[in-house]
Amino acid sequence: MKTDIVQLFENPYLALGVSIAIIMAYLSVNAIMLIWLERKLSARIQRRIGPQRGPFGLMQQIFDMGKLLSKELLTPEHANKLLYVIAPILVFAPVVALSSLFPITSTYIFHDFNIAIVLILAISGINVIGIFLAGWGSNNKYALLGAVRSVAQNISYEIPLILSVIPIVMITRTMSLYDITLAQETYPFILVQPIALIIFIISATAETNRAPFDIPEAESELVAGFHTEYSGMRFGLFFFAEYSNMIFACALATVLFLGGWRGPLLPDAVWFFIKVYALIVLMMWFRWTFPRLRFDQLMKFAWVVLVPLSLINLLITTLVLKIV
Amino acid sequence: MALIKEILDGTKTLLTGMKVTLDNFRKPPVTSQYPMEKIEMSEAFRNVIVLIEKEDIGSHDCIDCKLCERVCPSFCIYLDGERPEGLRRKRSTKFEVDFALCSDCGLCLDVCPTDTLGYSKVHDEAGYNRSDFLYDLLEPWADKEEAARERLKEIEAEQAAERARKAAARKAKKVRREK
Amino acid sequence: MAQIELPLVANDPKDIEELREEVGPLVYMDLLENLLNHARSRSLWPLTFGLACCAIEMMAAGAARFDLDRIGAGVFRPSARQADVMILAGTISRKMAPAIKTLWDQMPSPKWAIAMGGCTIDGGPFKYPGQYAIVEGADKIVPVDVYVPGCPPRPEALFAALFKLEEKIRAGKKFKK
Amino acid sequence: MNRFEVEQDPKSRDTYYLNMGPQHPSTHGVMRIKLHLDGERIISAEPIIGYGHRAHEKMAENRDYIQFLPNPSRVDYLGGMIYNVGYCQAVERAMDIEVPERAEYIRIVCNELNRISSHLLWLGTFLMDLGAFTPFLYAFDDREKILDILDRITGSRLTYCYARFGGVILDIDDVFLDNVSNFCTYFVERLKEYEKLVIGNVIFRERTIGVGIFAPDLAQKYAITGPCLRAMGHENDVRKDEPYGIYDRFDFDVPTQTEGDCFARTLVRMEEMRQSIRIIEQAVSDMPNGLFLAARVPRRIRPPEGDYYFCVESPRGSFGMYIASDGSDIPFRLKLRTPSFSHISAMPAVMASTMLADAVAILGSIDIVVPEIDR
Amino acid sequence: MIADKLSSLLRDTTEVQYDARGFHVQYTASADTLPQIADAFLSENFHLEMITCQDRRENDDAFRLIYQFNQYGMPQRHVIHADIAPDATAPSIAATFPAADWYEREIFDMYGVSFDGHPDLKRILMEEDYFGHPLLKDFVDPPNPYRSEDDAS
Repeated sequence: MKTDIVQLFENPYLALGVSIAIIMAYLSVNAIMLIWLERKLSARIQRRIGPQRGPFGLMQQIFDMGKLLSKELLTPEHANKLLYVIAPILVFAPVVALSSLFPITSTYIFHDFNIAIVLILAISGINVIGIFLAGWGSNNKYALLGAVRSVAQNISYEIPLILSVIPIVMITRTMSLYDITLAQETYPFILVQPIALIIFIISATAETNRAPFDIPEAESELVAGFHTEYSGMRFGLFFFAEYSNMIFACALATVLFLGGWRGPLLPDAVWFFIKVYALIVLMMWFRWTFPRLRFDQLMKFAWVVLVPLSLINLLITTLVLKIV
Repeated sequence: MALIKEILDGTKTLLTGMKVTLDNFRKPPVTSQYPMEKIEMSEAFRNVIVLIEKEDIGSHDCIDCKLCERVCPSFCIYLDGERPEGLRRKRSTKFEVDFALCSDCGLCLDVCPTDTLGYSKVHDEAGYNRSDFLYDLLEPWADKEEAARERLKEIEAEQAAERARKAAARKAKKVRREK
Repeated sequence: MAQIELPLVANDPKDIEELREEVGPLVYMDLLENLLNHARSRSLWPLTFGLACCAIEMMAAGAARFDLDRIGAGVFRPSARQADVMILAGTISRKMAPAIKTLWDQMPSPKWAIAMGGCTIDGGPFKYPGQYAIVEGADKIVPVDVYVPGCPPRPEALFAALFKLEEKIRAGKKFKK
Repeated sequence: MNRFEVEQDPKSRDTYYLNMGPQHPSTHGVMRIKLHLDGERIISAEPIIGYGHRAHEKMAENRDYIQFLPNPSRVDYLGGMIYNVGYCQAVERAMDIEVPERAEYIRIVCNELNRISSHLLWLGTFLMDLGAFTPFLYAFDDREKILDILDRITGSRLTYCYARFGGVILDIDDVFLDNVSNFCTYFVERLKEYEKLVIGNVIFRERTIGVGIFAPDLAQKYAITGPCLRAMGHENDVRKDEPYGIYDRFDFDVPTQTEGDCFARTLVRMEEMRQSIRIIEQAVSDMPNGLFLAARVPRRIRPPEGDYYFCVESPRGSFGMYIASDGSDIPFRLKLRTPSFSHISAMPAVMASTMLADAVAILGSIDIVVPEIDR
Repeated sequence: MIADKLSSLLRDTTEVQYDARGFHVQYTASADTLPQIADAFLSENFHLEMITCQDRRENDDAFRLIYQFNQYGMPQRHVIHADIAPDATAPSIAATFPAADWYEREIFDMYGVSFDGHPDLKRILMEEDYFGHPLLKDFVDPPNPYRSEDDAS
């Protein structure tokens, strides 16, 4: 009943090319739409109107893209040119690579991979390297501070993130995202693993460097953090990466906890995206409500609250599974 | 246990905050959409000074007394005037204001003896040149100047007549008292 | 091939303009250039940068009542590398002048500057004989595109300035003051 | 961007200097703080000021007392009305000019409205420094309401030049009084919302409690005044201690806290807004009729020879004007004693051994206005 | 009491009308006793409200330093006037009152008065390489590119 789109093509390279093209196109449009959504949403929360260019202000993003594309690409004088240039690509690449793994519908998926979760958790760590290189290569103290903060933060929050995913794997005894979705036939895992979901959302917000965990790019402290020295479309790529990471994290949460494509009446893909965007709106709501944590408090929160909590959750899950 | 209580309390405060933002989300925006909705400036609104019309003269009544020029803390008023033939008062022939220097303090209005200074109600000016803001306040009145001078002559004649009458009355009174 | 005779001396600017039209550019990038200018003019990200009193009015223009985001100029970037327009809001002191020059140099082109308030136009209320601390006019440091008078200008005036700047950008090279 | 210096402490390779400013989002204008950092921890901080120096004091020596009228509100543009009125009161006392009752009441209402608007702007920018952007816009929205009220009678939004020697320049009307009382009722409710959104918030508490403590001996050493002093437990307010104008007629409290940290300063300022509302309500209900500008004001403002000191409670602390007159039209010397100057000079003592993010919080919480420091 | 402690240090004490002047007592002191005076005020819980300076070279051929001390709670302003010769230096009281540090730097910047024993006497408001002291009565701004040419008019 499921068909890998990749298997429809005889030539594997062609398959790869097509899927990357589709994903890139989707992610670009998605990032533009999300930026629009964020601006409109924040405007409403702040009782403003928000962008007004074009219908519903949609043209604003097109103009911004056009402007960023035509902006001068400055490279700071004392920057490490190679690191400086590849950093934005490294931040953006993992999302593109991993997006193909998500089962968006029950029938057609790009590729079902039986250790998808391990792959996701491993490769999504690469963007930290990208951020660090960006900070290191810029030769700017603010950027470096942002990069160092980012690395520390991402490493800390990776642990509760992984620990909150493990119970799901234990329950379903599979690491394929497709099979995990199938396993949620009767009920989504949010009902059995609510604490894991909360930990996952918090960690994911931290992993994507969104407020209230946006200390690597904390505007009021570090100017613009790790991308202080980036201009034009290189900066645009960081922007893209932020929103792509967001949708990536929310999609993972949807598959693991909210039953993926499952839902009554509406087609599979529609349900999947409704759930994803609902989570995204929640993350945006966080951002426009809360102040930012301090660096040491952020670490303390990860190690003193989240890690023990997820371990307890893991322990309880194990016990329950053993008994039942 | 204390830690769990702390976490729960903290979560509660966070949810309260989110509720406040949600409440505001439901309220309508407060934005006034500037180019589409023009805002009416209040009576007291201060901008560049203008010469305001005196009804009896049909034009401004700047008599080139130079009080505003002297009091201006930013030295942004440039005045010049002449005494037209047949008139007791002077008329200004040049009244320029460099608005870029002005600090909207309103001291010039305080000292104006004829109360012919007022504020412009323009609140959204911008220009491409530094020199765009050197306003010639007499420009709007240029074509009315001749008529105003004629009118002033009449007024002054009336005033002179009035004064003469009063002086005569006073003299008469004095004479009466002396008697 | 038609031969175009070029006069040896073209002092009259009108002649040069006519000649330009006759010769024409080799590659017609007009459409692209126009499109990009349209995009640029509608996405003016200002630098988070306040000098004095006018900065508060600039912040007020970005806040809910006036909302610079409506015209796409509400994305205040703290880093000069990502900003398009520098709004010089407030008195420029002589101590600050070199820093502003550096900031201007750090901005990637195309970039624009708006001088907000009398102080940045020519010293404003702070210009008087004996003044020793301020720069009398922002155009002594950076090339200013649009001037906004007032002390301080109302937020609407900043909007008007941004609209004027948009016009200037859209007109491209054809723009005449 | 910030031109940072690459100088390194030769003794240690683990510490570095970070230059915050002159253009930095959290210095609220143009100030520079040279931080000596060990990782995220501040070893020492050195504020470098003067980037907003506009030579107000030299200007005062070059113009007469009347011409100096527009200047005080530009020294501290957030409390422009209070400075403007304060300057007038200073000269009035030196010249012994009688001010009509109605003018005094109008001044009180405007002063306190201005104080609320200044505190609101502080609240917004402080929270923006802590990373919350939305309260900034709420605060600005409420501030606009005050500006609308003041704009109607003063004609300006920020740098007021409303007071004159012997009164104010324009009379108020019933619409103004209605607007003010409407605002008071609205704002009391609104303050509760702020408290829910801000004071209760656990992240805000984490960021501010115990951060940036002014040690008790700092007050005397650095002459701390205003809300920063009251947050340290001193019940000290110029409006109470040496009532100027007619502040002695009103019933209000001086809020104090004892901790002296950022959170205490926040609480003090929030309560101060409430007390300002109380003063406004009393002033509006007692508003007398009569003249708004004294009928007999000397034409030439020439204070008798001698020194004069007049201080008012600005939103940031005690703002003093020292006027040395030589009996002429032009002040011989006019010194502006500004509260932020003292507070910033205490920063090296407060910021030492805090975190980089705390430095931002501290700067936000003491509420600085850069041209007020630099004058 | 502060008055007793000060009586030996000060030359001339004038009670002034607080309601008219805004301060209570005015003293004249010689500059070299300033550190002792500062100590006396510190021990009586006074704080240093401000220091400023007047350029009185035309009349008295001196710079007049003005120190103003005040108390929390009940305001009690004591103003010390200390005249120093134009080329002399004054002792710094920054060790007693750290608040004096910046005020003294400001006076140095604006008037060129030097303070002995100041921890770090450098310009505070003007650039470090600026020359001249702007608040002097006979100060003339050196020509510079930041001033409009038409300024002379």
